[in-house]
Formats: sequence, C-alpha cells, structure tokens
Amino acid sequence: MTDSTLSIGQLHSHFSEMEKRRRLYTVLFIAGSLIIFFGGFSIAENLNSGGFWQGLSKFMDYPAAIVSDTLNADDWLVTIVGHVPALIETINMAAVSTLFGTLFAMILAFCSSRNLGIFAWIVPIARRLMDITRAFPELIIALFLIYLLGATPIPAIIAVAFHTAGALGKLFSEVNENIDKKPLEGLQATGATWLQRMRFGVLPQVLPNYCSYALLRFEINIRASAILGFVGAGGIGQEFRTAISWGAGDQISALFLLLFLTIVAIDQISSRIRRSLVGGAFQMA
Amino acid sequence: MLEIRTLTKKFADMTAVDSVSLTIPEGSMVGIIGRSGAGKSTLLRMVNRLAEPTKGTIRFHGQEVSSLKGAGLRQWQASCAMIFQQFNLVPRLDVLTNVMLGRLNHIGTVRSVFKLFSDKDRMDGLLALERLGIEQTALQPAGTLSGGQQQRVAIARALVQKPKLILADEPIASLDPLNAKLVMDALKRINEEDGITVVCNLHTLDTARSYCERIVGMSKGKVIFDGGPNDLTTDEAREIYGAGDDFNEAATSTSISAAASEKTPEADIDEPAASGKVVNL
Amino acid sequence: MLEIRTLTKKFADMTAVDSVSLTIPEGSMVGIIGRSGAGKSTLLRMVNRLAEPTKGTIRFHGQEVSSLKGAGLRQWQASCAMIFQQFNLVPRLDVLTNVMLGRLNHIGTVRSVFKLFSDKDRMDGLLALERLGIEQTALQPAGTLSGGQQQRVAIARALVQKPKLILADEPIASLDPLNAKLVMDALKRINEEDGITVVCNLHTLDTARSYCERIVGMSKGKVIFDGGPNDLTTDEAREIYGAGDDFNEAATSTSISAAASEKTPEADIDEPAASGKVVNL
Amino acid sequence: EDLTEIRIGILGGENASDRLKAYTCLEEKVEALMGVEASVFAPADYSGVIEGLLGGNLDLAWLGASGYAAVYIADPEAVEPVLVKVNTDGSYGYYSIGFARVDSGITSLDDMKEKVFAFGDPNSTSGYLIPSIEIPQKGYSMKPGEYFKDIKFSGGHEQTIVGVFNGDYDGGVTWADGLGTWEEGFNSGALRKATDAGLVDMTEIREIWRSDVIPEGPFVVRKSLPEDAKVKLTGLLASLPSMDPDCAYGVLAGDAKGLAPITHKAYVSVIEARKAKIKN
Amino acid sequence: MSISRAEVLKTSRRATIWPIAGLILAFVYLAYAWFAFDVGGVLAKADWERGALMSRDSFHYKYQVELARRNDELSVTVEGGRGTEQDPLPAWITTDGKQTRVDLGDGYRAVMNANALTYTEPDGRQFVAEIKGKEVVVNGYRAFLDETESRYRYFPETAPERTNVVDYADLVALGVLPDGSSFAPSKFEFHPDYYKDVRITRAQIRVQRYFFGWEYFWFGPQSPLVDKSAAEVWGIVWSGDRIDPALSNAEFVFLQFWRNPDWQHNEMFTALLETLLMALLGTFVAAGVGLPLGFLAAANFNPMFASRMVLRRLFDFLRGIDQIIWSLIFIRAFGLGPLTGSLAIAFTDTGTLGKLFSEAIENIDNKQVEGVRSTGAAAVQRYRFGVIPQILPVFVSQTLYYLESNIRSATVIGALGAGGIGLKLVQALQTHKDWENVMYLIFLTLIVVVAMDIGSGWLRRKLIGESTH
Ligand SMILES: Nc1ncnc2c1ncn2[C@@H]1O[C@H](COP(=O)(O)OP(=O)(O)OP(=O)(O)O)[C@@H](O)[C@H]1O
Ligand SMILES: Nc1ncnc2c1ncn2[C@@H]1O[C@H](COP(=O)(O)OP(=O)(O)OP(=O)(O)O)[C@@H](O)[C@H]1O
Ligand SMILES: [Mg+2]
Ligand SMILES: [Mg+2]
Repeated sequence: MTDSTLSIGQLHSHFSEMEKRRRLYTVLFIAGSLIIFFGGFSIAENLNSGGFWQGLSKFMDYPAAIVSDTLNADDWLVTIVGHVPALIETINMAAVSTLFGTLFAMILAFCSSRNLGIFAWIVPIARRLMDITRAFPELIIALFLIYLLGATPIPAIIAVAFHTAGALGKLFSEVNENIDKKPLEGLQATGATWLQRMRFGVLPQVLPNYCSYALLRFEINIRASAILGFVGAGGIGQEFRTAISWGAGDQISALFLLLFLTIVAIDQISSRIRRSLVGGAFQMA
Repeated sequence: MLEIRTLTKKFADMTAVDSVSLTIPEGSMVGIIGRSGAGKSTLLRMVNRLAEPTKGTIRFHGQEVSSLKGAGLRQWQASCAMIFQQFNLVPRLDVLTNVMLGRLNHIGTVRSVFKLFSDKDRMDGLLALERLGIEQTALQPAGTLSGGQQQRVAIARALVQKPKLILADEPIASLDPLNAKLVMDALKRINEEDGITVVCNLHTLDTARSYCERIVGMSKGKVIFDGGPNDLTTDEAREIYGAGDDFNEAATSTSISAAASEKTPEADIDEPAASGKVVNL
Repeated sequence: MLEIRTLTKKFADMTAVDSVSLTIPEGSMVGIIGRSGAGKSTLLRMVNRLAEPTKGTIRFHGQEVSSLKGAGLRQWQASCAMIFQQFNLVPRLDVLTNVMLGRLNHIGTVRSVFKLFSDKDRMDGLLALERLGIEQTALQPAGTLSGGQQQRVAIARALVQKPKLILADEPIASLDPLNAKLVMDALKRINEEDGITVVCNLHTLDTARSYCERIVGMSKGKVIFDGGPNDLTTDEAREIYGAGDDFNEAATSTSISAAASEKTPEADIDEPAASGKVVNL
Repeated sequence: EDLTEIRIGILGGENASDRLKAYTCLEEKVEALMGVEASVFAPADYSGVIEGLLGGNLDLAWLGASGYAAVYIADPEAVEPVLVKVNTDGSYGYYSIGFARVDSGITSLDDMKEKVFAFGDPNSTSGYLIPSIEIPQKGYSMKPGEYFKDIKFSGGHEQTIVGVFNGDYDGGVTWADGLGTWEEGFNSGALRKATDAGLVDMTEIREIWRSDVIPEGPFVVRKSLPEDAKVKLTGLLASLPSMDPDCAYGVLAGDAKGLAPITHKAYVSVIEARKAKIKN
Repeated sequence: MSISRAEVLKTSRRATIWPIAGLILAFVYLAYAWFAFDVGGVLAKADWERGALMSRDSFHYKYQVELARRNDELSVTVEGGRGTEQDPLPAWITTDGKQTRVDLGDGYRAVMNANALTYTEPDGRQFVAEIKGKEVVVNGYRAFLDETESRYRYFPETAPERTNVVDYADLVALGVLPDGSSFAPSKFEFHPDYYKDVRITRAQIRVQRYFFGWEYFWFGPQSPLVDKSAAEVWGIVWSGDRIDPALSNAEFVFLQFWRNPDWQHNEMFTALLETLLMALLGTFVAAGVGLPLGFLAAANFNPMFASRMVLRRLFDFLRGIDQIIWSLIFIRAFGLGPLTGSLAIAFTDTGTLGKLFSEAIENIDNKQVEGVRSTGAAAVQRYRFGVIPQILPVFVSQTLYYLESNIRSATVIGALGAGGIGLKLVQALQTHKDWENVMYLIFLTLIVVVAMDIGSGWLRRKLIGESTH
C-alpha cells in the first residue's frame, strides 16, 4: 500500500463515493447508449431515402424475387458450376494476399515488439507503419491501383495484402509482446545470435497463434476479395455485380450459395486447424 | 580458473552486486547462498554476460570476458553454460531439438534457421540425454515433461555446449524433492566425471551443505561468507540470512506445505525409496 | 449440530462418497484428510448443496437440509458458508463488494442487481475485513490481491453471511507457507471466538494436527479414521494415504528440507517454534 | 399520401460529386416550390437508383433509357417518364460509340475478330444494351469466344475508355453526343470527360462503330406521387433552362436546348430490347 | 515401450523436412499464382506515367489559359472550372487582345494568337504550331495517319501531299518537334514536365501551368475572402465592421469556409458523420441484440439443444452473407442512406458478436459462479455477480474492436451504395481528375479511422483496465 492507512470510517465514505461515481458512470453509459441508439436511428432514418417502418413490409421483396427466379430457372446447377472458376480466382486472390500480408505482418511485428531486443528506433517507425496500413480501407487502395494497373485481380491482391499486413501486424506484435521470455534468455545464454533467438525462442511460441490469426484473416480476405470484385478486380465479386445489375435472381442465388458454402467450409476447416494448432505442438517450428 | 574482481552491478540507485571478488579454481563445485535479493542471480548472469557489469572484471583462464562483444561474446556464452530455475527451454520444440540448441553457436545462422543440424549434433544430443536418463523423451515436446525432466533436458543442453563452466541459478527451486535430488545428483556427477566447474545458486542451506565442497554466502550484494560446509555455523547462517536471534534454519526452507501444491500425495510417497541413492543416471 | 447419515454420491459408475455418516457437534473444528480423489471435496459440496447427494440425509439442528429447495435451499446455503481452494471470488469486483456478496441472500434481488447495498452491509463488510487485517484493500479489485489476501477476503465473505457453519475446501492448498498460516489462524480464531463450527479439508497431516481438535480420514469415499490428532498414528496415516511400509509422514508435505532434514542434525534446532501457536492475526 | 420529402436520385458513376454540386440548386428550387425538404441521392451505380425507384424510395430521377426499361420491366407501376433533354442541335439522342487504339490497326468491327471487347455497366443503355443488340444484328456474335475472343464488363464508361487506351481491351463502347470534334472527345459524353481529365489522347484512339441514335433517358417521377406534385416538379424542370441557365447546365450535365415532354411510348423499343436481353 | 537411438535419429532428421517443405510449397503456390494472375503482363502494361500525373494532381492546381477558336474568346480559369475566371490576370499572363503571352516558369514561354501557338524552351528553341485549314502544322510539317502501319507519319508542308515522309523520331532529331510531344493531323500537344502543358487543336488553343497546393481550399473563388492572407482573415474575424450585416464576421468567415462550393467542407463533414453513424448504430444494435442471443446460444445458460442449434445456424447465416449483399437487400426495402448501411452492419455483426459472446459465456470461470452460489444467491444474482463481471470485458473489448473495424467497413458499404464518405470517395475517384478531392477525403477518412482507434483504445482501458488479455 503506497497511501497511508485509512480508518474504517474513511474507507466507508470512500467506498460510498466510489459506488456513487460508478453508479453515475453506469447511468451515463446507459443514457449514452440510448441516445446513440434512438438518436442515431432517427437521424439515419431521416438521411435515408426510404423509411425504416415503411421498408419493413418490403423487406422480403428482394429475397422473394431471387427465390422465385431461382425456382423458375431450368439449369440452376449448370449456373452454379459455371461460376466455380470465378470462385477459385477469388480464393486464389485471398490466399496470395494473405500469404504476402502475413509475411509483411511478421516483419512488422518483429520490428515493433519492444521485448525482442531489436533496435529501439525501429519500433515506433514500424508501429506507425502498421497504423497507416491498417487504417486504409482496401477498397480505396484497390481503386487507386486499378487506375494504375488496370482492371485485374492484382490491385485487389495488393490492396488486401496491404491491409492484412497492418491488421495482422498489430495482432502479431501483441502475441510477440506476451511471449515467455525465458526460452529467449536460455538461448542467449548458449551464445545464439539474434536471428537464432527469434527462430527458436520466439517463433515456436508464436507460430500457432500466428497461424490461427492468419487463417481467420484468410476468411476475412475471401470476403474482401469478393467485394473488390465489385469494383472490377475480377473473381466472383465481378460476376456478382453483373448478376445484381441484371436482377438475374438465379445467378444471384447461385453465386450467393457458392460464396456462402465457401465461407462456411473455410470457417470449419480453419477452426479445426486452429484448434489442433493451439492444442498440440506445432512441428513446422 | 574463474577470477572475479570487484564486480559490481547497479540498477538505478540500488546496488545488486557490490564489489564481489571471487576466485574459483577449475573443477570445483561451489554453492552460493543468500536470502532473496542478495544478488546471487545477478552475479551469475553477469558471469554469463546476460547482464552487463557496471564495474569490475571477469577473467577465465586469463582471458578477460567482461569486455567481450559480438561473436567473441557469443563464443564465451557458448563455453559457459547456464541453467535456470524455470529451465528456460522452448516448450513447443521437441526435447532433442532443445538439447541441440546448445550447439547453435557452432552452426551457421542460415543452417540453423532451417534446423539443418548435423547427424553428429543429433548423436551428441542423444548421448547427453542418455547420460541423464531421459533419452526416451527425446521426441516429445519439452513442455510436456515434468519439471525434473525439463531441468535434466536443460542440463543436457548445457552438456552439448561442451562448456568449461556451468552456472546454475537455483536449479531445484521449482522442483519437488525427488526431482531436486535427481538434478543435483546429475550436476554433481558432471562436476566429478567431466571435471567441469559448477557454480550453483541455492536457496536452502542443507542442499548446499550436501553437494558443494565450497559455499559462498552473499548478503546485500556482498560476499560475507566463503568456506567449506563445516565452516558454516548457525551464527554464520544467521548473518547470511540477516535474521535475528529467533532465526531457525528451517526458515531457509519453505515450510508447512511448500509452494508446489499441485502435486498429489502419491508422488511424495515414493520419495523416500529413492532418497540418498543415485538413481540410474 | 451437523448430522450426516449414509451420505452417498455417485458419478456415473464411480462412487465419490460412499455412505458417509458423521456427527459434528456445534463449535468444533474438524479436519478432513485423505489422498486426492478420496471424496473430501464432494462431501463438503454436498453439505452446502452445491452438489446433489445421490442418497442419504444431512440434518442441521434437526432440520433436514438435504431435501431443501428454492428459497429454503438458498437460506441454508447462506447459513453454511463455503471457502474454496481457489478462493472463488469475483476478481473484477472490488474487495468490499465481494465481501458483501455474502449478504446477497438478505437483499432483494432487484436491489442487489443494482448493487444497492445498505450502509449496514457495507459496515459489516468493512468490519469483517478489518478483523482479518485487510481492510486497507477494501477498494481494490479482488483480482489484484495476493493469494493469501484473497483467501482472507473469502473468509470475510463467509463471515458476513453470519453462518452457523463454515466449510473450507483445502483453503491453503494454493498458498505459500506464511499466507497458509495466516489463513489457518484466522479460521481457528473464528472457530474459537465466534463458536462457529468449521469443517476443513486439508491435504497435509501436520496442518490438520496443529489446528484441528478432530480429524476425519477418508479413503475411496469412505470414512476410515475419526479421532483426535494424537490418535492419528503413522499406521493410521499409512492406511488413509494407502501407502506401504515405506511411508514416512513427511511425505505428505512437499518441502525438500522436510525430507532432507532428517539427515542433517542442525535441522531440528527449533523446528517446533511456530507450530501450534496462534500468532497475532 | 402526405408529402414530407422529395428525394431525387442521380445516376452515380461518372462525375457524381460534380453532379451533386450541380444539383444543389435544383434541391433549393424544389424546396422553395413544394415547401418540403428535398434531398439528392447519388448511389454508386445504376442499380442503386433502379432499386431506389422500385422500392418507392426515390421520387424523381434522371435515368438512362435502359435504366428506365429496367424499372419498367420490374414494375410498370413504379415510375412514369415526363421529360427528356433536348440537345443544342434540337436532337434528343446520342450515340453508342465503339472505339479502339489507332496503333492496334483496328478500323472497324471486322478487325475485332478474336479480340477482347468491353462493355461498361450492364445497366447502361449505350454502354451495353444498344451495342449488344445492334452489333449482333450486323452479324457479329456477342457470345464470348464466337466472334470476339472475350466479352468483358469494365464496370463503367471511364473504365472502358481507360481499359481500351491501356490495352487491357482491344475495343470497347461508350457514349457521346456525336457533335463537335473527335480530338476533343465530341461536345459531351464520356469521351469528352476522359479527355478533359487527361485520361486519354483522342488521337491515339479511333471510332470503329457507331450505333443508331439512342433516345436520351427520361426524367421520371414516382407514379404514386400526388398528381399536383408531379405537375409541379415537371413544370419546374421544364422551365429550368429558361429561368436559371446556370442551374440547368449543371443539372443537364452540359449545354442543352431545353427539356421536352416525353411519354412511355418513346422507350418501348428499348424496353423490348432489354426484355430480349434478359431472355438470353 | 522404448525407442531405439536409430529411430530417434531418423524421426528427428525427418522432422527437418517440415519447415523446408512448407517454404517450398508456398513458393510453388506463389509461382502458380504469378502465372495465373499474369502478374508479369500486368506489370508490363502498368501505366506509371499515370501514377505520376495522379500524384501531381493530388497536390497541385492548375491555371488554364484557353483560347476558343469558335469565338476567339480568351478565358483564364483555375482547374478549368466555371466561376473561377481570373480578372485581373496573374502577372505571368499578359495579353493585348490579339496576342497572349504566358510565362510557364523555368524559362519556358508560350505565345497564343488566333491561329497559332508558339512555344519557346529555355535554350531558345522555338516550336510554332499553326492551324492551317483543318489541320495543324508544326514548324512547317504536317501529319497524317499511315493506315498500313497504324501510326502517324509526317511530311513537309511545302512538299506535295505525302511525299518526303518522315517518322516521328526523324522530326525530333531535326529539332522540328520536342521529344515527348504528340502530333496528329488535328492536334499538337506537349508537356515538357509535369507542371506545364501546351495544346492546339482546330477548336482551341490551351496552355496550362501547375502550382503546388490546394487552390480555394479555404474559400471558394467567388468568396470575398478568397485573396486575403491568413492574417487579414484573422483581422476580419475580430473587426467590428460587418461584411454581411446579418452575420457576425466570425460567423461569416466560418460560413464562407464551411460552404465553400469547391471543396464542400460541410458536405464532406456530413458524409463523415453518416459513415460514423452507420458504424456506431450498426455496432450498437449488433452488440445489443448479440448479447441476449449469445446467452441463449450458450450451453451453460440455455439447456435446450435444439434452440441453441437454431441460434448458432442463425449466427452463421448472418455472418456468412457479406455486408455488401445485406446492404443490397436493404436498399430495395429501406432506400439509400446510412440506415441501410447500419442495418447491413448490424445484421452481419449480430452473427459475429452473438457467436463470440456465446463462446465467452461458455468459457466463463465457473469458480466465480460457484462462489456466489455458495452464499445462497438466487439465479439472477448469480448471473449478475458471477457471470456479468466476467463477460463484460469481452463484451466491451469486442464491441469496441468491431466498432473500429466497422468504420472501415462503413466506408466500403457506403462506397457501394449506402452513402457517406465512402461514396464521396468513390465518386471523386471515378472522375479520374479530382485527385485533390480524393486526397482530401482520404485524409479525412484516415483521421477518423485513427481517431476512432485511439478513442476506442482509451475507452477500452478506461472500462476494463490495462491488464486484460
Ligand atoms: N532487471 C532488474 N532491474 C532492477 N532491479 C533488479 C533487476 N534484476 C534484479 N534486480 C534487483 O537486484 C537485487 C538482486 O537481485 P537478484 O535476482 O540477483 O537476487 P537473488 O539473490 O537472485 O534473489 P532471489 O533468491 O529472489 O532470486 C534485487 O533487489 C532485485 O530487485
Ligand atoms: N463433477 C464430477 N463428475 C465426475 N466425477 C467427479 C466429479 N467431481 C468429482 N468427481 C470424482 O469423484 C472423486 C472424488 O473427488 P473429490 O474432488 O471429492 O476428491 P478430493 O478428495 O477432494 O480430492 P482432491 O484432493 O484432489 O481435491 C474423484 O475420483 C473425482 O474424479
Ligand atoms: Mg535469483
Ligand atoms: Mg478436492
């Protein structure tokens, strides 16, 4: 205890004050939430071209139209299969950008973790770099690059990788900062170089977490790649956009089903891998 | 021969190690005792150069090691193995790899990054494990081993470093009695058979008495006792531990039920069976 | 007076507590010992009704508590405080609120949900903390306290329940020796000063001997010993711990020095100094 | 139905932020005239306005002919066309222009065999609908791989122009009013905007195909608006060029002679074309 | 069971393969991707020049001196925009009604008259481009399109039609054309560097000069404050004589800035607010709905397996559909605007947060609940004191985390229809020329995203303390 001892009476009044303050915070918090909720809702409703309550009745119109189109389509299965190459392109886009993003994220993370004994001046630089890469929405970068590189998947890959580097870098550096330093010290005592210390003292500790985060990011990146397709970066997003523009319900439902199944499948697979990674020892290390 | 001269370490305004001078002849087994905060760990860490001395010199066979840098420093660290209270292994790597990490200094960085150890390294590691009686665990992740086994892995790692000196910082503080004994026995045996100098921080008087031919007592960063086990009277101990007249020696050991409580009673029951005997090492 | 009759608890096909009958008079302090898995925790949990008995009855002052439900059950739980090995506090709440949780049963649900405790509750809580010497921590989050302090908070919580009975499940197993002593002393004092019955699971013989006037030994769900500390011979202990002839009592304690001390004559200089005496709480 | 708000939709895509600026004057006039709030919405692409009109969430919009057709096909009761822009030369039409790079050696559709051809937005009249009908009529199949090596949607007029200029596509279509000089990208249209923005050098591309004249898209109002509101809005728009030429210049995206009344009839053929497209 | 030495060695040796195999696999995959996406081809075609133009336009503005040949009218504008006509002319432009001289800086000069553009380089080299008939003649040469070779070639004006034909490179070598210019029958155009541009066509003669900065950023061209220095504006703010009798000078100055028609600060601010609103409202609704649903989907709260299953699948469904698709569904029903965006965010994140919360609830430390229960607490009290304090940190930190990331998502959803800053950005991008606006918007977006990051980090620390995680 740094402060001097308090009498029971003092403690009692301090506590009552603390409780009052907390209650005030709680009330303020609840009031704030209600204001954000109701105030925000009414502002948003005003700014919207359509209203919330009028819209509710029409809510199912669009899904219903899609379903009826789908039911009327003759060769829906063929439609589905026809979109598979685009889906594969999207998955590839996501995979490549996740790979590169993860690589840069690792470099950034190792440079931005104070506890690993890297030069102190690198740390703030790497951190600001991460903040900046994280802050850019992928879409903006993609649109820029499409302007430079043309409407191909590459702008999307670069954009997603760029954002991934920042987002994963932050998570990775948090992992790095929470590592157990004992193995590092053990290695230092054997006369290992910095690289060797990172390789054997840090990597085995963090790799399962890295992989787990990277897999999560892969899922997110599939969606991101699909969205970037909307602005011309190819893949399933582009087909989505065409289908939606044309109001071709059977196409929309086919694409939607493909995307949904992919995301669910990857979710399942990656959560299984992640569980086994964090559970068991990780031999790649 | 390790010569320490007026070695000092200051943290901010507090002096952890205060002008310590010691000469440790080759092949000896020295125990360092002292209460918590006396500066034992800091002293050993300076010798291995995990901590930078503020002042003073360390010489080994005449070579000044306290001013080494870069590759020379790593060379020295490789020849001066360190064993830690918490083992400091890499828990996710298998035992054999952990042991081979002791050879990192002899392997190129690139090769080591890809774990391209040579067959000889592997064999050395395995032999070290065999010597400590834990070769059967070679392929398990180190983290799955019991504390005593892990500490023996750490000793095996120290062995493959082919060190001239082993520094052990409270190697048995986290271990239960049976394992503590196995580990101390192993260190003793290495000291006797290989003639490697062993300097060992200990936090219990009795262990120091049973295993070390020379005991150094530290208090507030200074060496205040240096002699054989029999020179260490209760009065001396009292001074080392800075206790008053009510000092009782058991205070240097952790009593009622000791810290480690996870252990099940069964584990203890076997203990006396082993005690006093060197089990298959 | 707590009367337990043929109390049994089965988990699937294994019987954790096997037809235990015990009568514990008011104001006594009883220690329950036994190896891991003997059924000690399950027994206590059934008394507090955290676990449902499979068979048998529990009566307290003649009232059958083993069949209580709803408000009646909660009433019973309020009057039968429980202390856990892992403290089971809410680490994010401050210490005083944690203590006042002991009064939940006396406060309306709605009031308690908004944490509208009365001044009297607060005062009671503070006094209980003061009694245990930790009133200065009242405003801290419970999670920031040391283990020993947390366990004393748990005891304070038990105290404000104004219980007729305190059940403590290995209250010192996670504590270091000094804290263990503080906690056991506190329980003893409550037992002596307030006359509250205390039933306490312990995993070390010596603690049970020093603090309890009566010791119950369990093995495989059955009570196989019931008597005073002096009735507990090494043979009895051997049976309770299911050990062979090589059993030695120190084995139930996990300290290295306890085991080694038999060899070194100095060890027993003044070993008994602390034991058995209640130091200023 | 009580009018509380007039919601105006503008086709997004090309230069929407400038158009939003340009529409603020219209917004003010509508507010003054109708006594209710007016707001302008500019979604990112054609389908945004179409969905808005279909959902009854927009009251007034200027659509392309094909956009109108899309709305009409989905729900004939959603909107009605009221006015159309008349160009300075009195015409109310424009053209879909096919173009390719000069150095590609392509001078007409005949040279486009086995080449990549780019459309804009699938909801665009000039960027997709009309060429996709008229080009096959001339004997060039629009099935990818049959005559052209591939058919791509660039996403919009700008993207088509940039794509062709860059060499991503061998040829593409966009719109222009057909007036003025080629070097300057005609008087108005996507090519003019791209030239002004420095995106293309018109001397490096050339025209390889031109559609029949396409009727300008109509201004439409929501059918379910009260009759007097429709009349007021129509009147306001029609008188805009004479009352406030600067505002009209912005709203009509360039010089125009004025606005003329128009009915659904003018778009029947476009609607038929679109219907035919959907069937395939 | 014991393992032999040989076995240990073999297994250990074999384990070395994994890191190497992993690396090789990654390389093989990347090589495949390289070809699948034709990276080489794309890079070869990339137009870096355009990138340079873009970055110049982002931080520069240009004066445009234009002579329309239709009516011989001279106009000097900024960025070619209506309403930015310069009067009086800047000192580097002089005109006597017939001839206009433009100093392009760095010793470059241009002279425009009714039919001709004369452009002089610092070293004295002069290029004269004239309109003769329908065509442009540069230093005595005409251009024509060589159909057989699909490129422009040139011949001397004096020579008979299409004889003595030379190529572009020859003209450059002869000093007739400046290197890098573009010369076609109807047009001559040249920009010696990124800051100057001269052009002549049948319809117009145009000279452009670029200056660093964002012109009219503070006050629009029509504003009375446009030429004032910062100190002067400051003086006006504090002076008593009102410029506009209806407003105080401070208000006047602010409104002049705020309603700047060129940069539309007010609109951008509204758009930012819309985006913020989308993210806030969406995340709040998702958290508010996700929490109770999370409880219902947690096995230790809701014992009914079937209802838990239904909820979990619902979460998957909500998460599985992307926000963009949700927003498309909602546009039809609710129209365009932030409400649509927030609903899209709310739907997906209800799935995500509901799942996260239910997992957090399932993973709570039961000891605390048991501790509370052992005092005789009722069920509600057990949840209040045993469960809520445990999941509150998860609730707060996850909600804030999603709020952060939803600010970015809201820009994206906005861009594709729902409005806000994202839409403004896409629209500015699509003009391919308002790069300064794009930059401005990007700065705004970044500021908001970073501010949100910092703010939520601060809030997180305030609410749940430093030590969590
Ligand atoms: N990195 C450090 N920064 C600041 N003070 C330190 C640091 N390391 C050790 N100290 C201080 O130096 C003194 C000596 O510490 P040291 O760890 O050497 O003692 P010790 O004898 O090993 O004690 P223990 O038995 O607790 O391990 C202690 O007071 C400690 O607080
Ligand atoms: N919830 C449960 N489900 C199944 N088996 C249980 C459960 N709780 C306890 N058991 C089993 O009942 C037996 C008695 O357990 P109990 O916890 O009462 O022993 P204990 O004497 O307290 O041991 P310890 O010293 O390890 O706490 C053990 O075999 C245990 O595995
Ligand atoms: Mg130490
Ligand atoms: Mg137990």
